[in-house]
Amino acid sequence: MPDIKDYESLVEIKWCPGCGNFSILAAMKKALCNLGLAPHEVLIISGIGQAAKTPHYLACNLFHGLHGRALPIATGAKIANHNLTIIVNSGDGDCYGEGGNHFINAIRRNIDLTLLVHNNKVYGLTKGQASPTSDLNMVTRAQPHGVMLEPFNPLAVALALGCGFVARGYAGKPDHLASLIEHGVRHRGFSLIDILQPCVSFNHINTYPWYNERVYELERSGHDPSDFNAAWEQARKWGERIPIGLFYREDKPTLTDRLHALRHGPLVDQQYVPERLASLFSSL
Amino acid sequence: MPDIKDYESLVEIKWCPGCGNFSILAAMKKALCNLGLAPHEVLIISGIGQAAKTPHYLACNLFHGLHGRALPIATGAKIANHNLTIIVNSGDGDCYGEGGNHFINAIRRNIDLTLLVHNNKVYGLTKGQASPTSDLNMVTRAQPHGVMLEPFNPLAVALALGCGFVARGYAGKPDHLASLIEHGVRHRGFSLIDILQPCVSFNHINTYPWYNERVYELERSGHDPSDFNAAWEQARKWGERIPIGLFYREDKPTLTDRLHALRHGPLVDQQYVPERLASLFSSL
Amino acid sequence: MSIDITIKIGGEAGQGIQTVGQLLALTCREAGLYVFGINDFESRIRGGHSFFQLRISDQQVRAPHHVVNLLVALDERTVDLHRRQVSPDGMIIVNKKELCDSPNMLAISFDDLAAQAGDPITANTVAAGCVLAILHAPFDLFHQVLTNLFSGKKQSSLDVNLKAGRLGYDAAGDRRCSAALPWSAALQKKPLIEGSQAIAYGALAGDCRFAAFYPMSPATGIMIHLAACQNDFPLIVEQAEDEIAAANMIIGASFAGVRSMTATSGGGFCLMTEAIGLAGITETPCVFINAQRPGPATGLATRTAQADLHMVIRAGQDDFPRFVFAPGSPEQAYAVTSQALSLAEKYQVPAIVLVDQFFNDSLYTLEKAFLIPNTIERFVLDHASINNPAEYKRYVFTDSGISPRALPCQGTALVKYSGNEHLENGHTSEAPEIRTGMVDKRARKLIGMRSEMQGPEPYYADAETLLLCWGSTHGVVREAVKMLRQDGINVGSLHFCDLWPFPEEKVAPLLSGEKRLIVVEQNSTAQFAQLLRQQTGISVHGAVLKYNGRPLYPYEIVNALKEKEYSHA
Amino acid sequence: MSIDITIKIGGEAGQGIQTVGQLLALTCREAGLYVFGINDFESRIRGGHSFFQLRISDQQVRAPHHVVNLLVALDERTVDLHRRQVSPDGMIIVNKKELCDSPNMLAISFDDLAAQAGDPITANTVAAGCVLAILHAPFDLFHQVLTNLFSGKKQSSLDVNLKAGRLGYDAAGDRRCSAALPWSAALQKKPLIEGSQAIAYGALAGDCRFAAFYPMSPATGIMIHLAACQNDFPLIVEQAEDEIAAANMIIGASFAGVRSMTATSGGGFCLMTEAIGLAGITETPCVFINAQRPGPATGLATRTAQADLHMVIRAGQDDFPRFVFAPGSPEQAYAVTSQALSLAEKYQVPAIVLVDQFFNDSLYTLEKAFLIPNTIERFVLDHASINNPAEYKRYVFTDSGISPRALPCQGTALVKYSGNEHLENGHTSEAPEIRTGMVDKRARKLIGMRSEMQGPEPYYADAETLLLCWGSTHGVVREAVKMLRQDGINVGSLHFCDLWPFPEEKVAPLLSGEKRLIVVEQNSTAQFAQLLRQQTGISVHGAVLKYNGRPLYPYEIVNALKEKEYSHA
Ligand SMILES: Cc1ncc(C[n+]2csc(CCOP(=O)(O)OP(=O)(O)O)c2C)c(N)n1
Ligand SMILES: Cc1ncc(C[n+]2csc(CCOP(=O)(O)OP(=O)(O)O)c2C)c(N)n1
Ligand code: SF4
Ligand code: SF4
Ligand SMILES: [Mg+2]
Ligand SMILES: [Mg+2]
Repeated sequence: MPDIKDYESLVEIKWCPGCGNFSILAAMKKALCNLGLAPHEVLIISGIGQAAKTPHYLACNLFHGLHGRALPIATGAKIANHNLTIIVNSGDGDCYGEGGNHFINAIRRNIDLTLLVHNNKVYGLTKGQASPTSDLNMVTRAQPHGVMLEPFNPLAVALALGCGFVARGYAGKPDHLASLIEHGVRHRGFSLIDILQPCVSFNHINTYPWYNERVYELERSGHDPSDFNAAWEQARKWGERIPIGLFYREDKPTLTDRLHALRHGPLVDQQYVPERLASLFSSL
Repeated sequence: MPDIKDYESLVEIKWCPGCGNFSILAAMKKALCNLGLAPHEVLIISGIGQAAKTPHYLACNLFHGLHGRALPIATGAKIANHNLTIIVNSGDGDCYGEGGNHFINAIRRNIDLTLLVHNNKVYGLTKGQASPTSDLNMVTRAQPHGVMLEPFNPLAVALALGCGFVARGYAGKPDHLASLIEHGVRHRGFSLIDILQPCVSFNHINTYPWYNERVYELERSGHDPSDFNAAWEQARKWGERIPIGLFYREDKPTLTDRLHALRHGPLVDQQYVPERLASLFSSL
Repeated sequence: MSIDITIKIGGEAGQGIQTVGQLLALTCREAGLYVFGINDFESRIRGGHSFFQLRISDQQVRAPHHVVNLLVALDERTVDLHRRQVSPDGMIIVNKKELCDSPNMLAISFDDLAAQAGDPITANTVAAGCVLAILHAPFDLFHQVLTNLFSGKKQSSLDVNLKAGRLGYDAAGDRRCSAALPWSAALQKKPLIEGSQAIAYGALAGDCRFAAFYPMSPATGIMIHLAACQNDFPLIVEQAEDEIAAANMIIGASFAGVRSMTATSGGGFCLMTEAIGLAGITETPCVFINAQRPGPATGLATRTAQADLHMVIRAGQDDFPRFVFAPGSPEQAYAVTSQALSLAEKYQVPAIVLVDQFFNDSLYTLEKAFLIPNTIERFVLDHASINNPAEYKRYVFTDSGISPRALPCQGTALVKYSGNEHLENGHTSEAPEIRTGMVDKRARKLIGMRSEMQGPEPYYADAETLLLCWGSTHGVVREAVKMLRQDGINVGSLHFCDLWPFPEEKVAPLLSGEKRLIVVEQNSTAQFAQLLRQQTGISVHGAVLKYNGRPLYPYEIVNALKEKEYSHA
Repeated sequence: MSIDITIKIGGEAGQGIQTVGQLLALTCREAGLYVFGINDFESRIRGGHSFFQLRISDQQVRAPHHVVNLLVALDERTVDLHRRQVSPDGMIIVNKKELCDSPNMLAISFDDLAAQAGDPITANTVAAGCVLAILHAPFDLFHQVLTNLFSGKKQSSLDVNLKAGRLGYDAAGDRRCSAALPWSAALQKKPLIEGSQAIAYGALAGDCRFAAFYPMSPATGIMIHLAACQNDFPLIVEQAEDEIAAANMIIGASFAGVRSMTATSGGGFCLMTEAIGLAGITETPCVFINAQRPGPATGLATRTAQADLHMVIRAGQDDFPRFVFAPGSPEQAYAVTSQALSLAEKYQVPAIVLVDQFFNDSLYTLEKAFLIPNTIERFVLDHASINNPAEYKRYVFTDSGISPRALPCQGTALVKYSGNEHLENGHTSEAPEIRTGMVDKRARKLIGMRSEMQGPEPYYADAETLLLCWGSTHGVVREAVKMLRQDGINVGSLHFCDLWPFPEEKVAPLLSGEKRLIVVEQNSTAQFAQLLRQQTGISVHGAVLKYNGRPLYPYEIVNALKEKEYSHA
């Protein structure tokens, strides 16, 4: 059984003191330990942003790629070796902004990985512009007249796309979050965990106190995660009361379940057989 | 009152005989006439694909741009001159595939235009690969083992994104479609009209007879387009019975309503005033 | 060249022009003849005008010919558009009597005969049969082709096609074209292959296991050919939501340990450029095929060009090593694609292969089957051989610039890739000396990489005038050189396949002396001439440039050289 | 240079280093002094290490200096990292007694004094006050600066800041730095401006009305400066969902009639390249600012580089005309941005402006306010002047290559743009002669475009050795030339701003004769040297290259020249 200490990284953490990312990191470590995974059995893939720095801050295999493109990297890696346990750390800008099209299609592929979106409702690393999830009318230096776009509701969109694991965590409830992550990793298929993450430097609206007043756990409110309609109803709630927890769960075949060539084992482990080319060429 | 003849174009139409696009084109012309718009008052913007050839086939101002990018072109044009009446012709690949991220964000902006997606559930112009709306298991030369991705449901996603005009037309019902287009153009805000369009060359599943057996008009089934929940329920229907018509309609401020600088009229009509720079520089 | 016949089959898209061409080509294959076919079509699915042009010879042919010996017109427009190219002793077959207005025309209603055979769909078989008769081919050979084609299918399909073929064959009566081809069943049939297919097979020979793509002409064919191999190879071909996803997917797959590639055309390549930089800085091997077409933007979707040379060399911000190849034949495309996968892995860099619509959509006869590698040399570090896994550093500084590359989750060593500038261990660093160190480390690979590059392929390279070409025009330029030399003009050529890192030392000696250098390119600004001057300081004296989207013909080069109708580059 | 003082303020991100620097710069402005400030920071929001380095002089300064006269350390790390750069007669102010270990150090607890003043947030005001005292500045000037700064704000804020400033000022006691600056209230204050601000204002002077962007360092500042102007100008700044959207939005806006632009950095620029081609073939004017940083991929997000030169010249498949400019000063950036908008419109082409982190994030004193154009010359066709609107053709063939451009829905003429190759009327065409015609039409613009290009700016251009530079290093290279000449070395420089179409005829004459040519660039492969050879055949003799992400200093060039420590390019 691995220990939290095994997940220690010596890299200096470059987040602001008080940032919600710290508890997400802690929750990840806890979940990984509970899952009995050793660091070398875990692959963490990220885009670019504050959230995307996460894999450097725990022991793991990692690919820290481009802004917005973590999911395609993860998709390629999973197809190449479907034995990999992949977690993706992304930000609201990274995943729902620049990476919006990949978010849609990773869900459509039902590629088996766990997506953690550190949703601070702001572009943190680039100093506080609005993100797709920023509240309407939020004023920033880039949006001096306030945000004019309807906020992106990742849970509702994920449900509309047929996502089989739709959850919301909150950095202020790291144990609850750890358990969601654990379930997400266990779930065979694409698992979305959108995480409410206070950004102490740039988001002065959606703060810890603001969330603390509002969040409630679906697990304690009799919600049935196999009930799609109930999930949809909960997913559309935002404001005075904000639900967190597992909204929806459904088992479906994953992309790697469906791919024919993987029936013989992971692509990376299969053999090159020159005779196959010979028989192909004989038909020319 | 303009006449259908005014909308005639001398350009040779490059669609296959029997293609569903012909009735979409006819419906557009009819709707524009009914709206009392002359060709020079209409701007049609398209991406790349069979659908995107449409603007050449009627008289209008047009911008035929890049695959997937019609909506950002339209957004820029509308901001520059919000008096423009803009229609976008796009394909399911163009709009929901390559352009997926712009689809999301044009809805979030509630930019005032009418989007017609010629949804033939296939990549027509590139010869029949699966599109985001292709049915699961559909076999093509690019998908010899069948489509493995969950089909994209544009109406459900649009509803999840808060779209204020969500409709589905059918090329087999051009009058019904014309009326939807008319309403779409009249609607202040982003209007999505997904159009079921048989592709006689590459889609041998979703054919005219297939649709004729299945479609029913919401207008005739007591559906209330102001009822969001009912819209959601209808939007998730697909298979034995397929609803067409106006699913949902809601008025909300558009992006150009919200933009401060447009209070003084269209950007394109405003004046350059050197004194403004002088006063800006005086603060340095 | 003893025998050299060109047949052009024209008509609307959807009329099955390519099927006719395919049947003819297969019959030639049966007889051990060489063919070269080009495909011309519009960006539409039905209607309009398209043609397939097949050149047949008893020697290897690798260029289209501008004189048509036999024109098969499936519609009137074909007659109008192409009759002027028909040689004085050539013939025109039309499908309607009304179109016949000269003695060299023969009217045969393919549709009627097809109906007579029992299935209107066999009109193309009728047409092929008719052409073969005119070409003096014995029906036996065609019979054999049809039998092969329909083996495993319903007997009735074969029967109706045999009947249709025969009807067409007989309909030719005693009309024969002047040159007789040496038709006799060959002992060894030479393989027939499309350009795009050669690339797909090269990918398999390079052990490519993952290909991601977004459809785009003229690259799609490569992926369609690959997709068809998914049953028999450890291979997955994934259609991505866009080119950005495709590019990043192949990087992810390569990171996880399988060789991977993508194929696209210019506009899609643009969208991949950021990812190419990611492959560069993360040192992830992967192969990008750019099948060129005229641009910018959508340009001419189904036409040909060679105008992305500089773009692919410079794609992605900042400097990082990459390979760029531009093969000139199916053999070279096969070898280079396979080699690109291998070299990309060896040097842990992106490799780009430049082809174009002309190459991808052309049909070639191969002298012999492609060579099949017995084994694949992998350039991957086995975790078992890592002494101290806890100390493993993905980007350790080395003299060669190449750091041993372990795969993630295959052992206890942690494997860390980063697209930010990084330390040897893969963690982000902004330290100035690390930055310089890593840029230099990556750049050091260029020494080894350059040593892998072949110089240009010479052809009468000691001639006074040298034609410099690259990519798909290899065969066209060679034929032009032959023609010019036959006319007593002292000309030779150099064909460049390995373009980046540019092999200066192998190039400069070939260009020294009092030579007249003329580039032959399918772009409007003589891109190769610019590259050559940039890398060697050598200026060329002229440029034969064709950029109307159509393939280059040998005679165009010959004329340009004779008339000195080339622009000063 | 009579007075030349460099102050470096270092500490963690979030400690307000820039505020201290800003207060000092404003006080210098009050006294009519010149400043030049550079910003060094990591890709993080809090912690780590960053600094602001302000050079103050009584003459124009446009380069950073490597010797620090006064180091203000807001943390211990600053002392460790920078004390070696402090001049023998320099001073170090630290914020903790414990850090004092040498006589040139002075410990002042800014926090304590701020608390004493009544608000911990005023620590930066304390620090500025202290520095100003040491620099011999009269408190009056600082008083004035604070008063201006807090005008319109709460009186209590002003009061507490004044108190804090005074406490800091007094805390310096009698410690003074050796060189006295000529402090006296200036009659005419010279404007202070950031590089990114100069671009934003240039955009306004070019009548830019629409800017779309996706945040990316170091380009975001330009858009933030523009966004702040939305109340006072007919201007909309839209944050797009990605760079692809931003690029296409500005094309759409320009098509509809307003001048438009975007700004990004390398990775974002990659994503825009397909759209640049769209602007090229649709002939839609628009301006792309690429603020360079080290790459590839994410590289070093907050550092500087000049390594995208070839990429921007070649971005987008196939050939099409474009402008590329790389200004060397805020004055030039202002003029060039405005001009880019105008020339883009005149020639209906995309224009690219290359800047970098060093330029964008630096603080400059201007000699005088920027020139303001009285009117904007538009290059748009009025519908009223179209004789036969039904016959209007967007892409009519002309000698200049420029076709009169009407705006959509502004009259009865139909305006049709296409990213496919097209006829004069904008409808798609695949005809070969149309293709050649349209490529040639677009290429003809290059004649006019080239005539607009300025040759390089010479500085002792008849010297034996010429330093060739481009973009932001203008001031740095000039200062190096001055220093070298003072040491009796016969050197001059040429600064290139107008880079594409490359003004060969204006360049070649300046480089002829027996000159030693050395490029000075912030990239690892001497990109400009490559471009020069490509365009003129001229090879340079050496290259001073710095690519560690940090700004170039004059002394580095001087040393390289003296020690001949430059690579052979
Ligand atoms: C192609 C590209 N565009 C833009 C950027 C600049 N960029 C870096 S991080 C970021 C946004 C970060 O926001 P988010 O994803 O919400 O992460 P956070 O920092 O808030 O955790 C942006 C726009 C980039 N690196 N690459
Ligand atoms: C960047 C880019 N990628 C790919 C293409 C090739 N392409 C042209 S049309 C098309 C798909 C067309 O499908 P859809 O949008 O559904 O339109 P349809 O032809 O079915 O109407 C593609 C992939 C392109 N032109 N540009
Ligand atoms: S800027 Fe916000 S998200 Fe980023 S580290 Fe700081 S608090 Fe966290
Ligand atoms: S391919 Fe399909 S969509 Fe395209 S024109 Fe033909 S029938 Fe219509
Ligand atoms: Mg965020
Ligand atoms: Mg389609």
